[in-house]
Amino acid sequence: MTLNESLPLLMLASSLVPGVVIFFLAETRFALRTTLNVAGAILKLLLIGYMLWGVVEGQSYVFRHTVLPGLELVLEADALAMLFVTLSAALWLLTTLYAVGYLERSPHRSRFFGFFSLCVTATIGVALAGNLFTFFFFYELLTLSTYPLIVHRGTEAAIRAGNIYLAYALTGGAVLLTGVVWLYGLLGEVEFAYGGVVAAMGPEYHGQLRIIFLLLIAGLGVKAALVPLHGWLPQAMVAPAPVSALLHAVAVVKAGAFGIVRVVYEVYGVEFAQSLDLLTPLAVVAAVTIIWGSLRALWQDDLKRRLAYSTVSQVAYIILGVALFGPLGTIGGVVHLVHQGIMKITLFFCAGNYAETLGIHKVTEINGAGRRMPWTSVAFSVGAFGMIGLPLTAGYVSKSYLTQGAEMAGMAWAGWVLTASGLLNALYFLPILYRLWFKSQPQAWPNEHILARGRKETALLLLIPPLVTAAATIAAAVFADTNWSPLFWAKIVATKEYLLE
Amino acid sequence: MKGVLDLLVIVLCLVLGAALWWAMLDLPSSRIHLAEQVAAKLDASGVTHPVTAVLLNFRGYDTLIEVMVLFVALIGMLTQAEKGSQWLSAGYRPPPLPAPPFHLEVLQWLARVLVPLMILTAGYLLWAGAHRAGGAFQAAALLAGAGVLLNLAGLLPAWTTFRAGMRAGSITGLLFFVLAAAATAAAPHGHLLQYPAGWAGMLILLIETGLTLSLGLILAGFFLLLSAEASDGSDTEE
Amino acid sequence: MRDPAPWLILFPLIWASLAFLRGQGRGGRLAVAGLTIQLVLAALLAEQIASDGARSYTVGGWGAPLGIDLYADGLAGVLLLLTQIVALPLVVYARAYFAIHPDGISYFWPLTGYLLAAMNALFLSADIFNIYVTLELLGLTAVGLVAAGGGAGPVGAALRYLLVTLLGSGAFLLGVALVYGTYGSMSLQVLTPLINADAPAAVFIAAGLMLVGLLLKTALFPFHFWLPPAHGGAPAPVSALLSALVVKASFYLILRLWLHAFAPLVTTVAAQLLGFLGMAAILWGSVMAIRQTRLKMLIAYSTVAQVGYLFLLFPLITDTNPAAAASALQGGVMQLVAHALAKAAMFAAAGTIILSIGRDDITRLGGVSTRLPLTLFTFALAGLTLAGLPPSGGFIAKWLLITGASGSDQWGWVVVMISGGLLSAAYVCRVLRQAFLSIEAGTKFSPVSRVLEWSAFLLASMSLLLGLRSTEVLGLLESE
Amino acid sequence: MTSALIYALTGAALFLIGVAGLILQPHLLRKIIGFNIMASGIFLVLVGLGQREGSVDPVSQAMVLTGIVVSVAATALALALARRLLDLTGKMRLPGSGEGMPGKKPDA
Repeated sequence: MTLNESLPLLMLASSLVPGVVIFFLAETRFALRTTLNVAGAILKLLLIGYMLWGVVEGQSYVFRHTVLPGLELVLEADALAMLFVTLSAALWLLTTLYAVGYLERSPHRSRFFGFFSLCVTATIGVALAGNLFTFFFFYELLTLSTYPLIVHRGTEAAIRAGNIYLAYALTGGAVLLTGVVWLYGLLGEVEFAYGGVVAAMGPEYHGQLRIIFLLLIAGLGVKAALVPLHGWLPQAMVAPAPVSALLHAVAVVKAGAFGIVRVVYEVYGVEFAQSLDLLTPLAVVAAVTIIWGSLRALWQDDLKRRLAYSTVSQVAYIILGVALFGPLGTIGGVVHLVHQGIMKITLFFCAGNYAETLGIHKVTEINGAGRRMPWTSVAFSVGAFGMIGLPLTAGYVSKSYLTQGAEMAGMAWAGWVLTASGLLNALYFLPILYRLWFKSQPQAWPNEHILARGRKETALLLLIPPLVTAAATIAAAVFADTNWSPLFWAKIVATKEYLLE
Repeated sequence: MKGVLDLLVIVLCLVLGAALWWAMLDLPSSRIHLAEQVAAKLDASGVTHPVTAVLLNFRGYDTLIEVMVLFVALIGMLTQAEKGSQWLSAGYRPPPLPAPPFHLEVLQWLARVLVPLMILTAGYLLWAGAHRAGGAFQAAALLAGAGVLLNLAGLLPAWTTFRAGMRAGSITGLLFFVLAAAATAAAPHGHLLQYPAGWAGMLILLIETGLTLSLGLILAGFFLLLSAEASDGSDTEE
Repeated sequence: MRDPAPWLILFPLIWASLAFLRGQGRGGRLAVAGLTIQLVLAALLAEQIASDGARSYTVGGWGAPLGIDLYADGLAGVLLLLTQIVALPLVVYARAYFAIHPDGISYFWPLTGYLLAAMNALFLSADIFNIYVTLELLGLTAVGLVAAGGGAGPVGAALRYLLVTLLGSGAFLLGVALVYGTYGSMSLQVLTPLINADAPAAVFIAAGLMLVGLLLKTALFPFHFWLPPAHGGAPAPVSALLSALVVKASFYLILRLWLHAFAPLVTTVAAQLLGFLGMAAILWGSVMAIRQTRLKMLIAYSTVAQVGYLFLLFPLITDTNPAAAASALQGGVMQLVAHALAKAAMFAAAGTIILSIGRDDITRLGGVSTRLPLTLFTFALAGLTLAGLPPSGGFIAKWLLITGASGSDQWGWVVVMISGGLLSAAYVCRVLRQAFLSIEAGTKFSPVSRVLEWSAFLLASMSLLLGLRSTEVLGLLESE
Repeated sequence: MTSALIYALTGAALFLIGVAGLILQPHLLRKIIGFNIMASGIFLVLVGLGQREGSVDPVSQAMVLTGIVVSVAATALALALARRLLDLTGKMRLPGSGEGMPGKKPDA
């Protein structure tokens, strides 16, 4: 096995091995566990750095393992995969640090971090999957490794949320499996390729291909929380904050959206999908999801629940971008995959900080928290501005590409949807910011766990991650034109998907 | 519901019966006549009686497994009998057996006369099996019958367990069979239960002797372990 | 050894007899040693089959039809290897189990030895009367193992099981009698061309009788009624052996007869009927599993459901295109292997839980996730295989079966398989859900030996790794 | 039709009588007797068909001997279990619903 073949495998191992070891560590081995976690995350980032450089240089990183005659597990690091991998790995490091601080002194940390690492492994697998079978393989693995994290607290509510999640995700998986097997039956092998692989099928198969597309999108739409398949996501907010971060930004929702990107671009091929009239319905579903999620977010008093509905809406931006025929829409959708992750994880980190530090869970309890926790609140504000799409934030970049994409695709109505959604975002985020900064503090916080000491408003490990991601939110916009921005990568991806090279 | 199911079973049985009769009456003559092959190979089998030849040589492997079936049934019974006092745990008392219609001493005298004769006959049957009807199973059945007779006459108490000696007795014959089979399989160019030329008759007699003793004990065990329940109460015959 | 085949039968017979000589509760070490040797032998045989193709062995040197032949092809090789692989961790588990729970042991060791001898003999047999004798040996040992548990429940279940198994082997033997009466031979090799050439009505009836007899023993719906009390009521190591292996033995015979000797008698209607019964088993078994209140009964009903999957392969291999049939057959065998490993692990894990908390009540499992994490993890991994989720062997099995179904345009079976997987996930989740709750007041977790936890975990992880190494299994299966 | 075939036909009838008894009779002893009738029927078929052309067939006779031994063993085990059940429950019946009632939830 050459180095280039083993690198994708090493990517998996850098989180799988620490995860497995952590399972068998005693609860008290705090230092070793944290070292393993962080070392794994850093190693993964180093590997990614090397591979990013390699991908730009035109190296190919492919690992193949024959599962059955004619059926292979393929791990391949292409541009799109690297984009997702980088996002996941970077956010994994931050989330791990955050989780170490967040779960301090709580029970079953070995179990938690073990599954946490498995979950990231599965996400990396989803990202690197080189064919539909491999994608499905890791996609289901992701479902299974997330379940123990959602039920982690062992309360009735957590277990109910876990079961709802599992019911949705497994049913989605079953639908997806049907589509995948069907497609394999038609093609023999469904390896991802720029421009798609099914276009060669004769017109007599077009009916079947439409049904398969529906099955695939429905299966993936569950994780991507497309309306009406989004029911599990708001329920799952009972999980600890690092898990919410994982669900909303790093792994689960992203895996669904990423899968839709792969299916549209690299299985069907965007032009073939357009010729089958599949993109417009997809755009309509995305648009409905965007509006519906935003509307529902308006009425939520629970902070994390509001953020969850916001995710429903924001992830659909990615789908909308995919469904807008034309490279600009693609760039907008793909780059939003990264931007939404960075922004939403900031918000969830902050929500976790409010809950952990002051016991704040509701929007109505947040009055004046800005003065008690200025740094957290700054980060939160940046995230919120990004979601609304204000200039100098990552959200602005993706939105502008999406809007242009809508015009180019001749779907001006999509532009209106985006504008409306921006307004709705402002409507449900600005009141929070107003309460944060301009309302006076209450007599006592609901449940103050961590007392302020000098300028330290909360534990350092809780504070640094949201500040880093908030900074990244701004950086992604300010340095959008450099060679290392997500936008640059999104452009590379779009170039390849439209076979413009 | 129960009635309907019962009726269904009966109807199915009748249909199957009709089908079986029809099929059997319509049977063509068979292509292969194993009896001829048995006769042709009888000389090489080491015995002269064809049924014994089939049982202990041509299809000796079936017999090997079959004696294991008997033995496993005995173990199954032992798992129950050796629960000891739990036999009557639920307080259930079987109704007392009716008194024998004749005086027990007569039965005992008869048993004392018959049992040696039965053992002798068993020996004869074992030896005769090589060339006419008879063999280990018949001999063992006779031995077990002797045990049953002794028990009924009150001369042999019922068994509640198999102690080490009885365990050894009941397994030795079978184990000898298994080891003989292993030896034939281990022999160079040998196959499982392929007796070396010239040794077949001798080996079969040895195996049958071992089987007779062990199977006698096992078959007797079938009766004597079961009869323990009935007499486990306050009966003085114990 | 040139020919491992007869030794696979002789070895367990010898160590079981020695274990009996040593008396009640003795012989655990003999079993572990004997099984280790058997595992090596099975691996050797599998190696020979893989390199040189199917092997025949003439018992007594006579040859069929006068004598009895042993025959080991790829399918037999897979099952022999599977049996020893599953049984070895289970006997290690059983030693630890009965060390804590000694009054249930009785003659567990000799019976297990005879059980394995019967299984190995059955897989190797190529003579229908000999198959009947091995079936009886298998049935009586299994009944003995269930009954050894004592108590009215297990004894009643054992007796019901005994009567069913006797009825089943009776039907089988009548079939044998009819076949022998028609052709004058019992050797499968001799019979195959004869049946191909001409099959009078009696042979069809015989095949039907044998099939029904074997279905009874395999516990296919609606003949499953005896299975849950027998498997659910026995001690955990016994449940594991029975559910993982014993029901597979009779299924193996159905498959073997269906594919070879009786292939000319097979009709599409019969295949579809078996498929429908399999579907009913999946649905009924799963729903009943979801409704159970006792952990081991849930697992036993899960066996009823999982057995149903095996029968879905018949409509897929009968009168369909060769590619779909090959895929379905591979899927069926993978399902058999994956289920054996997973179900053994699951019963073993349940046994550990029951030993530790002293009860079997699904609604009162709170705290298991914190006190017995490895055991719960084992249970969950086994559950993955049952639900057919990646990366387990069950997933590969389901993938192959679904490919077979879609390849032969029988989409109805796809729906059945996929919804069956979801139902399995539902009943596995019911257990996990309870286990994640906090400890109920008054529950005492007594410590259990690590051997119990790790041997079960080994089985579960094998069922998982099977998903990544299935080419080896399928390669062995394909050796003709 | 030879006389041997009459044995086989009788055997088939006995088999079915035995099967019906085994399934339908609730009393355990009768079930066990039903099993024995069934087994005898099979043996008659085996010998009868084997010798239906008039010649003596040692192979089918040997198989019947084997079958008889197996059925003796099974009967002994069944009797032992039945007696044990009688001792434990005071009834000569299978606990629960009885055979042929598929899927009835067995009592714990």
